[in-house]
Amino acid sequence: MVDISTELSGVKLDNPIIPASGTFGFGAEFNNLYDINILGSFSFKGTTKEPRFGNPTPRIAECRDGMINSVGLANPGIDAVINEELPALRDVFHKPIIANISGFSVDEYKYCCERMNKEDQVEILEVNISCPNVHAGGMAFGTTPDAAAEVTAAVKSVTDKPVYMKLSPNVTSITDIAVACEAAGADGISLINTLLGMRIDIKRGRPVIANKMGGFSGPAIFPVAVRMVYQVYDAVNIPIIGMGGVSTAEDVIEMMMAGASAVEVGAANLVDPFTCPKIIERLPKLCEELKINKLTDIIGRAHG
Amino acid sequence: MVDISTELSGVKLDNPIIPASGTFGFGAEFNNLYDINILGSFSFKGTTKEPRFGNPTPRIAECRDGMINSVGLANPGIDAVINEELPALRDVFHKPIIANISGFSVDEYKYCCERMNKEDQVEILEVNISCPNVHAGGMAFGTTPDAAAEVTAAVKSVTDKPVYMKLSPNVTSITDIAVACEAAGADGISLINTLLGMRIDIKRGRPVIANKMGGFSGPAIFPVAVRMVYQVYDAVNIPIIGMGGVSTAEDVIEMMMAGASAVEVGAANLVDPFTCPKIIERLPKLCEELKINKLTDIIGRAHG
Amino acid sequence: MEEYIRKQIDQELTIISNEKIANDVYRMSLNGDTSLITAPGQFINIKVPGFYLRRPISISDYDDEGVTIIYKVVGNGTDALCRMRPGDTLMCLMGLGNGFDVNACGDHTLLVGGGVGTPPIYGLAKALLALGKRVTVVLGFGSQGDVFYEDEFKDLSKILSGKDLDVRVATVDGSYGTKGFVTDCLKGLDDVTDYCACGPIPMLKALYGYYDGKILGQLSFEERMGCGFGACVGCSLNTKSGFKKVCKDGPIFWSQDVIF
Amino acid sequence: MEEYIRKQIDQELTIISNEKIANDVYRMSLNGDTSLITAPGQFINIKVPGFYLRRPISISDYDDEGVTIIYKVVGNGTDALCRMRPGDTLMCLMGLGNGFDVNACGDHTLLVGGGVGTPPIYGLAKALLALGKRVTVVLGFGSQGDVFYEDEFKDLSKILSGKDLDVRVATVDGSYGTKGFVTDCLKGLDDVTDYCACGPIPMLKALYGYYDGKILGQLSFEERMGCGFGACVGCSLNTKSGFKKVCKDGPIFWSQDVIF
Repeated sequence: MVDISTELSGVKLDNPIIPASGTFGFGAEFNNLYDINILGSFSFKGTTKEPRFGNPTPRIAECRDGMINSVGLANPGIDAVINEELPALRDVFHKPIIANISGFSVDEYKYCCERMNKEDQVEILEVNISCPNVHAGGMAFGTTPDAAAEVTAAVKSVTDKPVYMKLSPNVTSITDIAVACEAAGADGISLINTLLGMRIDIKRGRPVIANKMGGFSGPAIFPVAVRMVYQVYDAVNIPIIGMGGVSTAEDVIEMMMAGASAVEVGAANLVDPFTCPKIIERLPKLCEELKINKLTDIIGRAHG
Repeated sequence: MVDISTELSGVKLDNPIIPASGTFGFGAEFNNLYDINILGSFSFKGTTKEPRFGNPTPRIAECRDGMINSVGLANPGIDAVINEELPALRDVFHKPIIANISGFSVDEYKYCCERMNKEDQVEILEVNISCPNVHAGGMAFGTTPDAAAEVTAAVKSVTDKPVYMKLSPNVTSITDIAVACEAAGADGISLINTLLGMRIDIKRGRPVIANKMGGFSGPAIFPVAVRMVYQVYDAVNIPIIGMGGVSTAEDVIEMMMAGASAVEVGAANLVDPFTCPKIIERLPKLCEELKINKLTDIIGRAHG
Repeated sequence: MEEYIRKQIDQELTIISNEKIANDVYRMSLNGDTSLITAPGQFINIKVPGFYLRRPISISDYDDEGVTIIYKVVGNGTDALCRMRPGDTLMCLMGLGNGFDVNACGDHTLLVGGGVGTPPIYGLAKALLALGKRVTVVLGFGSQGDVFYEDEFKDLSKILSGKDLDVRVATVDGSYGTKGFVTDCLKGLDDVTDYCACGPIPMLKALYGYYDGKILGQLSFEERMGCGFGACVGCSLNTKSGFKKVCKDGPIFWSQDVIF
Repeated sequence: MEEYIRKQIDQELTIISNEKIANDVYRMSLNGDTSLITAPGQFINIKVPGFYLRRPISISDYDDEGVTIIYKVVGNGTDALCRMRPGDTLMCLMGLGNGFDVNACGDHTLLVGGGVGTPPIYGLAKALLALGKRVTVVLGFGSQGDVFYEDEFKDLSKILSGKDLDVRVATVDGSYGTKGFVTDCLKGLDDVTDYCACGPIPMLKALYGYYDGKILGQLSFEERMGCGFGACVGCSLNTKSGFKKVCKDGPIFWSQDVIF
């Protein structure tokens, strides 16, 4: 019997599969389709202090083996999330929840993390300092070690829950940012967020999406994600949630061998809403084929 | 009759299609397959002062819609290139040649560019400051504006041919690097080189390629390339050679609308050796469909 | 895996026919499980082999055996779709969106289709006629070569109620029917109680302006979608009652909710 | 486009059969233009639908009508290949690599195949026997379930020369033939003039050591390839006569050139 459970900073997960923030809403749509309690955890829609419509539409573009979104942190705001979404979720979901938090100032990050700290079912805070969609927003924090450390230290001061900093891949040195977050007290690192990408509609001669550029995700970016998880595993001593184009059980194994303790599944949920159940079903069988008895044994194995 | 000719710093090209350095050798293999004089130009295998075997094998890995290479600047060295490859090429190729130069020190860049300056058929120097494959090599120059500018100024001092700096996409701000190159005298910018990527063989639990990481190319990276060409077009006033996953005539149009004056085709040559002839054949028809009379009219069109 | 699954919306459908019916416009009939379709105006989200995102296409007609869709070739994905052949299969997310509320329709509903907004209007007309309701159909196209389904609408009338259905067609260039827009075809329809429309935003806006709040309409919107089932929030619409997801809260919105 | 094209190496082949012949090992016959194949030991580079890079597979046998390849399922690409069916088509770059030099073979050539290195040895044996040359065949496999083509080699002899061909088989675990490696099967072969081998590097190295420069060999190498026709320099080999491309200068190298 293969043991596919894992752990993030003391939080036990039945399996490493976590739908990524922004691809799973607050769970309701997917809970109509399957019992979401089969998941290891899930990271809910990136939440900000105020409600946000997000960027103008169109805000989706297709790519070869991927997509670009410029949703721009559309969310109902932290009041509605705490008062409406989390109670509804509590009724149907009995596994640990990861709260994904975004902000446009250090104070806003602090405010939201302090509020989330009081929510019992939230076991991990995932702090997004990398969303490339908002002009005045997240991008800046994730692109320098100092700003990343400042956000980390600020949110750590207001919560006793584990804090995972979610990093942008659009940087020269991902390890510099990760090391700065660790030094500032981060309990873990989530990576990668989307690559900044763009498509042009050649019939119109204009960018496909209204905001011109957006976050590029999907299987196309997987090799970049594996590389960065591998590099960060070498650079820090805190756990990593790996993500970026993961679509199959094989991808999950590859990401864990690179150094991830758990794995988020993003864009794949959108094109096949049953991606996560399929991976969870396949994972024990794949482990048997690969002679893996305990999944956590393979974390970082490729560093050999 | 559609005019698909274009121009790079006064060098006229019959069409914008240029096989990218490292995917076309010195032309001989492809000249056996088709008359390479149909090309706009081509950028030959990255040349260094000394002959190089490159990195240990295996040095190729497959990705979804792309590949990773860690060839590591394998080349016969500048003496053999000048004494053997270029004379052989001269016999069969009568279009402008782009000399792709790599180096491990500013002096080595200077040395190679000075030598190439004397080669008549070489009309443009493409200076690679971005190859991510060599531990001690190119990477460093392409990742800071100062180092990029230093190489630019050095090679400009020894040649009167147009100098195109080939940039790495593995940076926080591609525009900072491009602007520094322009300020240091670059005549044009080539981008993007490969993204740094990695794959792990889950059966062995080890990186697929001997050197662990390598340069990720192919259609998967196209949206990142389009984004960076678009950004750099806004930031500089010198011509851009756009590249990164270009495989079809539609991709060429998209790259030019983003801001490219000509387009390099890389990995696609490896999986379909007839990619460039197919694009050149299709391009005038596609222009007609899109009501484009003169291809240069669309350069940067997406900036509106 | 069955024990976790609550609603298997991803169904394999088999292509029965796929034929051109107007300029760049194709009709495809597919066989398969249609039990998740609950109302006209819903759509299916099709995985076209070789493309990452699915293609949302509105349902024109359906019965227990399968669905009919009508789509326009607008890019590589729909181009690949039009090259598929009978016997090929497609994975489709079934029964997406809210659909038109047929029970909310009044005594004489104006049904308006613009271009490839026409197909869901066909299914809606069929449903309303089956309920014994009176409808008038107005279709708008660019030019004669773009026109489709005028005869199919007329045939509906014969089959379902035995008397002629009033079907009016406008073309922008006047090459067929009334020259102009759908709003140029509304003469003599003073007893219309409400309207249902699917087509380009300018058409919806013109209708909204024409009726100026005097009667209510159900308007079907289009937007570039990521998932089609409410997960990605890619296709948002700001309405008078808040931010809505076109794919899940819509694609049909009440006219008094829409901000033009 | 024809006027630019000098050598159309990218040919469409049609699968005639695709059958399992040993553990994870399949034989596929393909119909198509084989005019670019010039020697045994060459390979074709196959575009498997859904995969970016082609799969280089050595040619086991060919005639004017088509080629036979034998391949092992080692990953997703070859797994997809083994699921393809008669009638399906594959784009293949034809006639790649140098192949074995049959004219350089002596009076009694030892032919050695290790695992899926065996297929090109079959084509080579056929070519040498057709030239009236004497050969002895030694095949090495892991275990009994991995063994293939022993009978096909024996049949070659009957067809071509009417007398028995000496075919020896070793398995590492001893479950079939001689227990051990190919080098454990060389007794009584003192008059061998030269050898040709394809298989894992340790096998090639063992043969090289066994003959210790006394006789020369043609050794076929494998390496992960990008293009298969010499463009990308992905599959380099450092030899005594310089850096070589396995795909273009090889895959066959003379033993005295190889650096082990």
